[in-house]
Amino acid sequence: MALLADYILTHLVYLSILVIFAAGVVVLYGLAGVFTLGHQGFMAIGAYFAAGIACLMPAGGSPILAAALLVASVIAGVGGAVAGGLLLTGPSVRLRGDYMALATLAFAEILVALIRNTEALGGMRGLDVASLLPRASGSARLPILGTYALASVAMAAGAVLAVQRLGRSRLGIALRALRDDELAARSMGLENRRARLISFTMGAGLCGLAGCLYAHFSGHVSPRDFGFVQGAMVLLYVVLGGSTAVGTVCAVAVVYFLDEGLKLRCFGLLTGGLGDALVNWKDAILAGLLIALLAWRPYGLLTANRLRSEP
Amino acid sequence: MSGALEPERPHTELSHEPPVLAGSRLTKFYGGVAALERVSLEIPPGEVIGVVGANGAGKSTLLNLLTGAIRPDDGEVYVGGRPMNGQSPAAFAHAGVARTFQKLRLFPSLTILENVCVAMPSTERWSLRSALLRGRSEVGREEDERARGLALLRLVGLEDRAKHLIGNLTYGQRRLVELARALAREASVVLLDEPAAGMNANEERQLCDVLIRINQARHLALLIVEHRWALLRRMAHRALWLSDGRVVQEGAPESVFAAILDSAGVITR
Amino acid sequence: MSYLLTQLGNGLMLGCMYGLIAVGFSLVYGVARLMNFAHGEFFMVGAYGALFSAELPLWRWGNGAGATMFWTLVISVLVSAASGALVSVLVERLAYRRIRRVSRTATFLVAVGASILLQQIGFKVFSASPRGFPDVCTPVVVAAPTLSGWLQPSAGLPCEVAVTSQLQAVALSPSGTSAVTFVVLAFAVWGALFFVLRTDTGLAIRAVSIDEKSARSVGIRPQPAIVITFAVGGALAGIAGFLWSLRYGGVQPLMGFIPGVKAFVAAVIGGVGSVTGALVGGLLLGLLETLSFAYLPGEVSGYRDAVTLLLLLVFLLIRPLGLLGRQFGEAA
Amino acid sequence: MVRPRWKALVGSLGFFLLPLLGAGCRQEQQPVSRNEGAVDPAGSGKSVRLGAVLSLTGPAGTMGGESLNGLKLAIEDINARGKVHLDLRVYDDKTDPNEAAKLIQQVVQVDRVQAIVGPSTSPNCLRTGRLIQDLAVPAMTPTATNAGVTQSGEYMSRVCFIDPFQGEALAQFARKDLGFRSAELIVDKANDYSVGLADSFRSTFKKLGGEIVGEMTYSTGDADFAALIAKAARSEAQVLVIPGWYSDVGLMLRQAGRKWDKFTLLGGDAWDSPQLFELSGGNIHNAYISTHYAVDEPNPRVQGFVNRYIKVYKLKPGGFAALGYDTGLAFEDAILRAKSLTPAAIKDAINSIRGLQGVTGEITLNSNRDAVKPATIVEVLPNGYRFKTRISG
Repeated sequence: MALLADYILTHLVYLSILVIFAAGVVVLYGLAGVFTLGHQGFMAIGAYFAAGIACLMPAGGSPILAAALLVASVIAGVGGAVAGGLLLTGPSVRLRGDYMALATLAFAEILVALIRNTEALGGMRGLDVASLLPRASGSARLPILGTYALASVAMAAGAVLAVQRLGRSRLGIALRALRDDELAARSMGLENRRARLISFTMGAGLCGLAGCLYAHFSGHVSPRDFGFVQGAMVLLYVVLGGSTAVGTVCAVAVVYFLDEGLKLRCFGLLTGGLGDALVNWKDAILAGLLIALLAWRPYGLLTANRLRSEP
Repeated sequence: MSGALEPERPHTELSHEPPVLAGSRLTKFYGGVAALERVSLEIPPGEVIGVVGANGAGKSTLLNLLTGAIRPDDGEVYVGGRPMNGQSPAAFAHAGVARTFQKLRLFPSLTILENVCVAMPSTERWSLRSALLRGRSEVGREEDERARGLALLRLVGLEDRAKHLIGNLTYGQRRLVELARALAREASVVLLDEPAAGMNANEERQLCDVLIRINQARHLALLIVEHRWALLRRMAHRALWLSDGRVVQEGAPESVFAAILDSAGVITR
Repeated sequence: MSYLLTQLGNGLMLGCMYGLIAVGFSLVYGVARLMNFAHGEFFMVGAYGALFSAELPLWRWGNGAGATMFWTLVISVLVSAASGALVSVLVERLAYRRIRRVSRTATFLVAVGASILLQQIGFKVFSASPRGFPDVCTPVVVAAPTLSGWLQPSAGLPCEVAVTSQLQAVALSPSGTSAVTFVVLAFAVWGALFFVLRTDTGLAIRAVSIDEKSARSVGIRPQPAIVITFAVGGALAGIAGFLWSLRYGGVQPLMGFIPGVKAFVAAVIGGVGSVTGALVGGLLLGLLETLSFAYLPGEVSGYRDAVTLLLLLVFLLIRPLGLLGRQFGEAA
Repeated sequence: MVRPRWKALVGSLGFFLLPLLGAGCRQEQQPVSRNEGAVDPAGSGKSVRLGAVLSLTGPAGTMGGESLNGLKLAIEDINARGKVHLDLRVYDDKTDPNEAAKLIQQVVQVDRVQAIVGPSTSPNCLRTGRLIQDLAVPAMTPTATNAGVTQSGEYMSRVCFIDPFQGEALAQFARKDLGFRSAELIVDKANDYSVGLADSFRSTFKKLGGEIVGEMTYSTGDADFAALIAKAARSEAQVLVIPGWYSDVGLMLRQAGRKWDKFTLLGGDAWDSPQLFELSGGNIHNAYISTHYAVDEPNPRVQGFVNRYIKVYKLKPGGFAALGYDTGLAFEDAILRAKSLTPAAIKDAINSIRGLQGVTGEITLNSNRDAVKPATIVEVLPNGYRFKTRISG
């Protein structure tokens, strides 16, 4: 049974990192109303800052130094991502809808292309992240993995709660008003410059945090992890989740369940030919299913179609 | 309220402070076509002024200019006597101008109560800390806003639907929500763009009652762009006839209406 | 001197291919306000269509090698255009039609989903391993006295001048494929321009893209126009797929993604919605990439992808309409 | 309708736990638990569950595919001999390092294998090295030659030689046998294998008095090499060294046409695939590569393997097929000597493989768990390979 617990805990950590990343996108897309395709760029900044600071660790460094570096790497990662986010507030005022999507996409792809071509950052092959956290190996694997899982789930829950509270707060309501109809909201006295600044900071910061956790836990970062499709998938979770934090968590769970289910041959129920076919056609089936889900509920699985809320 | 819509003009004497909202020689071109040409008007506090005219006469353009939605090509807009030279709609709102829209523009993702409360003037600046931590003062302010919001909804008779989303309301009810949102601004003047459009008879009477009560209770000035003269006859102190972007006639509603009928060759007496 | 000419030739050809794909993007965005991310896969489907038609030994009409090559090429172009158009229309019908009017973000995500779905189907149907494109055109040497005199091939670099009578195009390349590619490209580009700018259907498509409501009011039914646009866009992408695999030789299910993104950048730079803009954007991109590789030192040339995207960002910020684009009304 | 709030969250919690619990019920169906050896039904041999995580699709598709064919052939022979029974599960990581990491975790923790074959490519091995070490399950890669692969820990081993040795052999061959003084390097900067091999060739070639006149880079999966070909055509080097994968090199050679006729071409073992000929359209002349064995070697063991492979798969086996076969032999040898069938015991047995006679020569694992073997240089013909020489370590 121990092996299975190991499998579950590892996936729990990756799931929590995905939820934190999605929470960031909920703030950017759900609250600030930015049609973002570049949020994977913020995660990349977080991950590479964390990796960069982690490798300052001397070989035999003491655990206190490791803890200090860990905190420094998270602060640097989140700070870098927030700086990236603020960079985008400028164009976000002038560009609308599709063009803002293109600008964010270009931002993320430029970032990844630069990483791909600088040898110092490991180029396309990526960087190994020096392990500041004790490595989960040998006999102590399960307890260490357990603490990581607990910590990451706690952080994910904290992120979701924070975004939920932001959404409920007066700032959140103002943001959503500005997103629904900017002229009407501004005619009611809502100033969008400051609101945009705050929401970009929080959104990009959460994506950067997800990047830091990913770097430290997986031990390796490469441009391949922050590609365009990963970003689009997270935006899909947010759209299916009706642009709310809680809804997005449901969407992440549903899609993850489908993905794992198909990969594990429907949890061992379909061994043999059908099981193999399922595994082979996993991605095709998943893509087809997601298109169907979107066509059926374009504003989120749980919101009726007539309650149109679209940036 | 008695059944028939008989003329019953509110008797507020017109004080001599600076006009709550004024426009002098307002001009706006759309690709060579003069949507509005040298239109001037002043709205003293507490006065109800009706603007009438054919579609495309520039009524909505005038309203957009007076609320900062669009910038004039020439002329100046003054709010409470201060020039607003091209400021943002939010600045107009803070200076005391509220409005509704010809095409309904409510916030679909917010509940009805949130739609109203979002417009309430708030002095303190937003910060992430206050949004997330929400100390006692923050919660207190929210309670107070909610109470005021519910009061406004009670005023328009929609208090029981506070938690609902826009999708569940009839067109007339949505119009009333938009009015409540404008009133939530606690502005000195409210500009209404065809508020009664799409309303049935009793909804329209309800709207009239609300407007009259607000005008008298809060000494609130109103500018109403409307085709239904009956409503203006009941409420407006003055009327303005716009045609092809120019002011044709201004004065008591009855005289303006009579002039319109004369020009259209209709024998009135 | 001939090194510059060769690289210019390379850049021109790459640019034309990006341009052909970009035309499809621009037309579809113009008419349906839809960022069709699955467009790269129509390019891939066209390549496979051409691959199967080129491998068929049936086209042995006529006797000489020239005749065989000619017929194989013609059939391949037709098959690649048809397969690209067919898949494009299918995707519009199944994935986009209903969702398009409902939500912009969902439409975009459906496009990404369709792209992944087509790639996966490609993996299963066409087998995952890359396949070599048969060398269809044996080197064709047609020299016109006037031009060859002017172009003295420099010492050591064997070069061949292929000149066709109708089109005075100079393609300096050792093998015939470049010459043939250039000719087919020229016809495809000319065909695209002619269709959109000169024919009535082209006029209807442009009308719908400028303002669907007014187009509808003068009796143009937007839905057929949109279907035709998808078909034409898909056909052009299919032809580009065929030419790409003819020139670069490899055909594999993921080949459509990178050229698709590059063509997307070209469409935006050129000005989304305008055919000439897409072509100009494509040429600009192709030349920029090739020349930056040719003249920048080894390590720096790796940054050309970043440079291309920087160009896109600059255009978006300063001139979102692109070089030749124009303002778009609200979504239909 | 009030906005959905808590009923959604409760619903999702159900979904949340299902994928993870579900994996549990799969666990119960596995009768055989990991550590005690089960008696093989056919005879007295020990039965071991083997997980193969190879690149069957993507740019390194034939590298994984061919080595899998060789491995299956070896397992048939081994199971027929009856001393050991190998039960193989195969997974395709699509030449993507992240997919390889996920599959290794799944194959160890869900399929409960006792040893892993793979990953196929150097980038995938480097990405999963630490994970394999943490999971404590022995992994033997048939084809990854980058030097850093086995440095991740004692659980990672291989049956092929390593790039530093292969680069040295190529440099010696170019400098001494062919007598070249100047070379141009064309490196795939997105691939550790290519960068590693180029580094060792560069250092050895310079040590032997040769000169690197220029270097150019491309990325795995590029299709348009026109600009690169024209730029290389201007180089005064005598030999072009292209340590890339067959999928890119094939397109490069096809597009080069006759522009590169004046050069001799040198490549590494990643050229060695039937796809190279299809992709390049036979447009290869005057090219040599270092690889693991030569198809036309007179040695009876080699010819026996080649004939059986052609009979079963109707294709001439390349270097990767031979390595796949030898990986099978290596596992058989290790399992027979292993004290028990626990992953740790199998790991120790693998690390002490000495003098195993395989198709690609005698396999001895050194302290780094790399195979110390000679490199075979073969000449690349438009449709096959011909033995040229052998350079030992």
